[in-house]
Amino acid sequence: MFLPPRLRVLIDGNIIALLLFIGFLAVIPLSGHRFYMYIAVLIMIFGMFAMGYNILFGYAGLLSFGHGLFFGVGAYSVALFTLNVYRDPLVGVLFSIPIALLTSILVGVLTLKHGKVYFAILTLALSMIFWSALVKLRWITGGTDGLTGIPKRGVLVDLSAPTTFYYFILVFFAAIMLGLYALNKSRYGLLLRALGANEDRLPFLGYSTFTLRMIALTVSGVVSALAGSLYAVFYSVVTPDVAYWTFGAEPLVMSLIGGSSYFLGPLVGALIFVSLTTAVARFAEYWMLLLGAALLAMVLFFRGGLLGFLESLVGGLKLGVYRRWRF
Amino acid sequence: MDLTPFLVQALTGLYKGSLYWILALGLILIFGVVRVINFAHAAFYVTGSYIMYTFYNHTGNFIISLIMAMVLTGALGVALEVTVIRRVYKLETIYQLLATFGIALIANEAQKLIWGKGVVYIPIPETLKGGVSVGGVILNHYMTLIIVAGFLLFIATILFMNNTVTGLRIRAVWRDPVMSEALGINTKLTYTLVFFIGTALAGLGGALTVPLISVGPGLADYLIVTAFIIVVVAGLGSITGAYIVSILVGVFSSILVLTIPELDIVVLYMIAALILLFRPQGLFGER
Amino acid sequence: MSVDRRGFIKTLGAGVAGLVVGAVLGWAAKPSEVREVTRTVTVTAPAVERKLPKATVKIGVLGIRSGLWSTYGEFIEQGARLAAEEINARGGILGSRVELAFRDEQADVVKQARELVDVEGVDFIVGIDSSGNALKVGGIIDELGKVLVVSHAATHRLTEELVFKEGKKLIFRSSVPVYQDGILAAYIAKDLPVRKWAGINGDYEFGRVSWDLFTKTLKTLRPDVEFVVTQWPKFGTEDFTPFISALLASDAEALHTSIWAIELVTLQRQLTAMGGYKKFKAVVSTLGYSMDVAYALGAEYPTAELGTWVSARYMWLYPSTKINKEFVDKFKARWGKLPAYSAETTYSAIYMLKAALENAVSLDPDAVIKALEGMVILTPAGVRWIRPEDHQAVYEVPYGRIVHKGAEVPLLEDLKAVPAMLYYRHPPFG
Amino acid sequence: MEILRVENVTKRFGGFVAVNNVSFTVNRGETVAIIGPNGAGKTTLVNVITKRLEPDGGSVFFDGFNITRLPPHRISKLGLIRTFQTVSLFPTLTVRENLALPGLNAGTTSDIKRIAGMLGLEEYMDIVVAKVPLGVQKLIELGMSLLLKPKMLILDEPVAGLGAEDRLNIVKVLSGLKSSLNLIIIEHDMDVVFALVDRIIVMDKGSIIADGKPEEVRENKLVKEIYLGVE
Repeated sequence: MFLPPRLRVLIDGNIIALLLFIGFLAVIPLSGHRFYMYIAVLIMIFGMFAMGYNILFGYAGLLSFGHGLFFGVGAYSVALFTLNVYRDPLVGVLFSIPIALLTSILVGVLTLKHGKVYFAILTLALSMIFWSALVKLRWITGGTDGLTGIPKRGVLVDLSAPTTFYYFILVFFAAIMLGLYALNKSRYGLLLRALGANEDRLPFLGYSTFTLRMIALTVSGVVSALAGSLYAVFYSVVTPDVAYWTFGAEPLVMSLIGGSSYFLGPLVGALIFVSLTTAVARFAEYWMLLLGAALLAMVLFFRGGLLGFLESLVGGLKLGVYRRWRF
Repeated sequence: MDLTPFLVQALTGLYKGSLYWILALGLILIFGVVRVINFAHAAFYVTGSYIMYTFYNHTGNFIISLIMAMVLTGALGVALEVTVIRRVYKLETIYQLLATFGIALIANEAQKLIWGKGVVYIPIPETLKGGVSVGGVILNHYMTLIIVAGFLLFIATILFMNNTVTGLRIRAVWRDPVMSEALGINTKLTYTLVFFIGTALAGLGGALTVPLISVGPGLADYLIVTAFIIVVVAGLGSITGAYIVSILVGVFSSILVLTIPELDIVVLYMIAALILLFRPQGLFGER
Repeated sequence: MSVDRRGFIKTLGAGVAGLVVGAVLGWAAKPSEVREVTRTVTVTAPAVERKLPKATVKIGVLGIRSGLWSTYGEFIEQGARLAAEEINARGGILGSRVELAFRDEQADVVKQARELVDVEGVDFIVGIDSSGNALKVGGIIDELGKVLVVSHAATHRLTEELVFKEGKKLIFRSSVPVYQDGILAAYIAKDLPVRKWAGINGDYEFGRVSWDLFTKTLKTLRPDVEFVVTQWPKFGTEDFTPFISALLASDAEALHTSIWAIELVTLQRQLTAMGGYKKFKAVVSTLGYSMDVAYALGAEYPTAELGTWVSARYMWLYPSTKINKEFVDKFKARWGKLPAYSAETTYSAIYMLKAALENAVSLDPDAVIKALEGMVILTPAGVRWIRPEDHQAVYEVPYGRIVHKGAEVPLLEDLKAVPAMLYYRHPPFG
Repeated sequence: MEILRVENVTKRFGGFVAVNNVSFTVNRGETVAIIGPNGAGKTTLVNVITKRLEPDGGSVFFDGFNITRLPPHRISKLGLIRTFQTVSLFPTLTVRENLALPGLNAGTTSDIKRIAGMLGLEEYMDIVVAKVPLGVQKLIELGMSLLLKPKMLILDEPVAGLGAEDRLNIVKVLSGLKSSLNLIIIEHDMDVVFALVDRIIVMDKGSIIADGKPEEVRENKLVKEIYLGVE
């Protein structure tokens, strides 16, 4: 290729696949099929959530059971902001970013000082506090029933037309994906991967693991919260379910399905997860049975996720391998 | 100030705590020895309930049904250990979680196929129908039975672990599986045994509660969260700690219901989180 | 929210039309007369070439089909199937066959609703158990562009806010909302010789609103009452013992609860075991005669000294009309059990749609809405009037006192009915 | 002129005293070996100096700073760098990425090229570390440390587990470095030690039992008895 070396380093299979996927998403509305648009929006939102999650899990090697907290913080801050302060979805979504940043730092200060096992337990505990607060502080959060009426049409932007909303989400999706790709290619990307590979060694190279973990948690938390805030605008309803730990475990499952050691693994996982749950839910009654069987099959036979499986078929697939995660 | 209501709340809390304890004991044994966090524990619990219901409807005998529920649930646990769980021992924890979570989903649906979607329960045994009245609240004999059973189970577990060869073997594997294997302990067999004990305990818990709690598919999903919190707050690996914390959580949450009903679970989770922030290894755990 | 005395007078005034309807068609009317009326409803359209543009009318059915509450999805399915089978056996709707598509509302209800409309191509949606889910689907109903008849979810916000205030005209409801659990429960409570009430209701909107309406209405009707203790167990509580002992620690004489399904079964049994029925002289259990509960408790259904007063959104033994008797018999023959309330409300929802289609002779949503608004239709639960302003089906369901007569389920005595127009809230819902 | 001063450092594990009240000073330009039998406390001492372990008592000064309370990454930034007895690299990253990690703080691409050339790592650059031989991994470990531009480098058994050829290679590299930085080497291989160092500190049971020039230590009776004798 006739590219300057600096640029050539930036180009690999991931970015090509990503750009093709974004291009594909951009033409979906042309089909005029609203259900596919709906599924695509879900894939984008959960794709962001899972990719954000995997910064912590796949890169930095930290297992969080509390990512529902960040998603929920995003969703509730956009809800509370648009309903009480300024009625505009775009401003609301942007407002959720500083809130998520503060939350991430607070969570980091509380959880990152101890080991990995304690991180998993502490994030779970914090997210359960947040969840129970959402359930119990009814006068602010609406309790179990949540908050309704989050506007799609606001003072500044009007997203009420499905296609407009679709492209609104797509812009955020593309920006976040490209941002994460740039991070992946930057020195911080390398450091975060090193953190996951051998965190004990890094201090002796002059790096503070606490700072690096904090960076990973902040990026992860903000991206997850952004996904949550878009989700809230999408449904115009938000309930405490999004902060429950089972919801927070979904991006983990997605990352593993796609392959948590691959840059695009979580996105592929989100794609599969959303499609699979849509498909098996048609069997109305017993879709949970099928989901359980699928999970079991994955654990027993496809542990590298789909991308790992593909790589074992087609050796040397240059998708950027990270380490496999270990407790 | 009349303290009777608090006493009453404490007593009902004692009963709830004993229930948590039976669940937590199975969890902690399996986690400690087999080193698998068993997400399907709640599914075994409900299975125990259903088996109890079926046997009681056929035999009408409470004791026989209880034993059958324990043994059959344990047997199911062993069957699962041999076919699936054994294959995930060597894997990263996260895959173990997913595997047991998958099993839980399958089990919930299977229960729906076998026992239907309706609510089932059995009556409280005739001899235990009465109760002791404390400040206008009747502490049912059956609830007392569960408190006593929980305490006896605690004593029995401690005695078993400290005074029998099998108990010693289990403790050895708990401490150091590699060293135990080197010393000639059959760890594989120990794992299966512990899985049997753990799931049989879940079955016992499920069976014991059918006279008081109504059973439906996927019932214990909520109960299990509390049991997990107890195990973590107590510290992974402390049996005595798990008993104490179970009882404390039962009593404390019960008193919260009386005093600040608006915020009961928030306060409970806050305290759990605070404990973990300052002692991440749990109250009784070793770092 | 409050229902004061003046509000009642206004209510009475506003409800005159309804009362007239009730008087003419009322639940006591003889079956033959009533059938005549329904005929007049359906024959208003011209008789020439009355056919729908499609050979099949497809109806999407949403209900809870997984987890602890999956019985409720089953009830909805049973009612829907029975209605569709009957209609098809009699030649369908204007010659078009009725086809059903079922989805689990627990698997992301919005996704399921969209899939029903965009992929399955349904013409209508019925069902929905959870209030939260009803509000979620209601929120996007204009995008879906299909008529939705909710047949279980009880939140007043669906009809009062979404339909009446926000003008989402595609939403209808065939089942009685939370008025039954709050306002009517208070009418029952006012006649009981007790002063001090306790409450245990779910910590979610339905439970909160039930208790709120109950206390406010009862305070107006009986200023001497006191509400001494309230407990709010969260949704999915498997064990009520700490809540019960907290209730029993008070000096309350009677208990109000809108807890339902499996939770209610546990609540009743634990209440009995802990001496609740020695303490409380009366218990008002707003969904106590839901069939899953009646079957599960059976002969053990506890009865308080002054009665365990129960209701539901339809009860198989009321009214004693021919159409209801036939429905109960057919239902039992088809499913082997007495019909649960959401089976009837879904069954009637489909008959409401049938009547509307026969009137409109079109699948166009606007035409169907027009035909549904103000419709008066005889259903197993009695005469339903679809109130045009909020699209709420107005009909009455009584409360009754649990008695044991050795039947397969406990029976009810002292049925107390209050005219629907009296205890439903009315536009503009001040 | 001193660069490192260790004062009365003690480290206990439960009841076991691994390092017992150890004090010594290293001057600029000195190359020092710490020897002693297994379990003598050598690695623990290094771990305490670099703060991989918290000391139970005593202080450590490096380049004029009291580093006793500093976290490990700050100590590294001061230029006190160490390697590990069992290779501690980033196994899923390539050799190039491993070498780039220190560079993000101190070095540049040309540094990496130079060091890789010096250590003969060029042919491995794009291979994942987990897949290169142990000898090469030891070299990478060394290369990584050098890229941090250390003022002092503590090497914990740099040639343990290596074949003769690899040993020779590393000794060659190390003797080339002697002039430009302070080295502390923990090593069992006496040939390596005598080939490289100006001074030997002998430890046993957590204490220093001898400290001096190689020839002096070689003649020390106590040392012969408990250490060289055992060998």
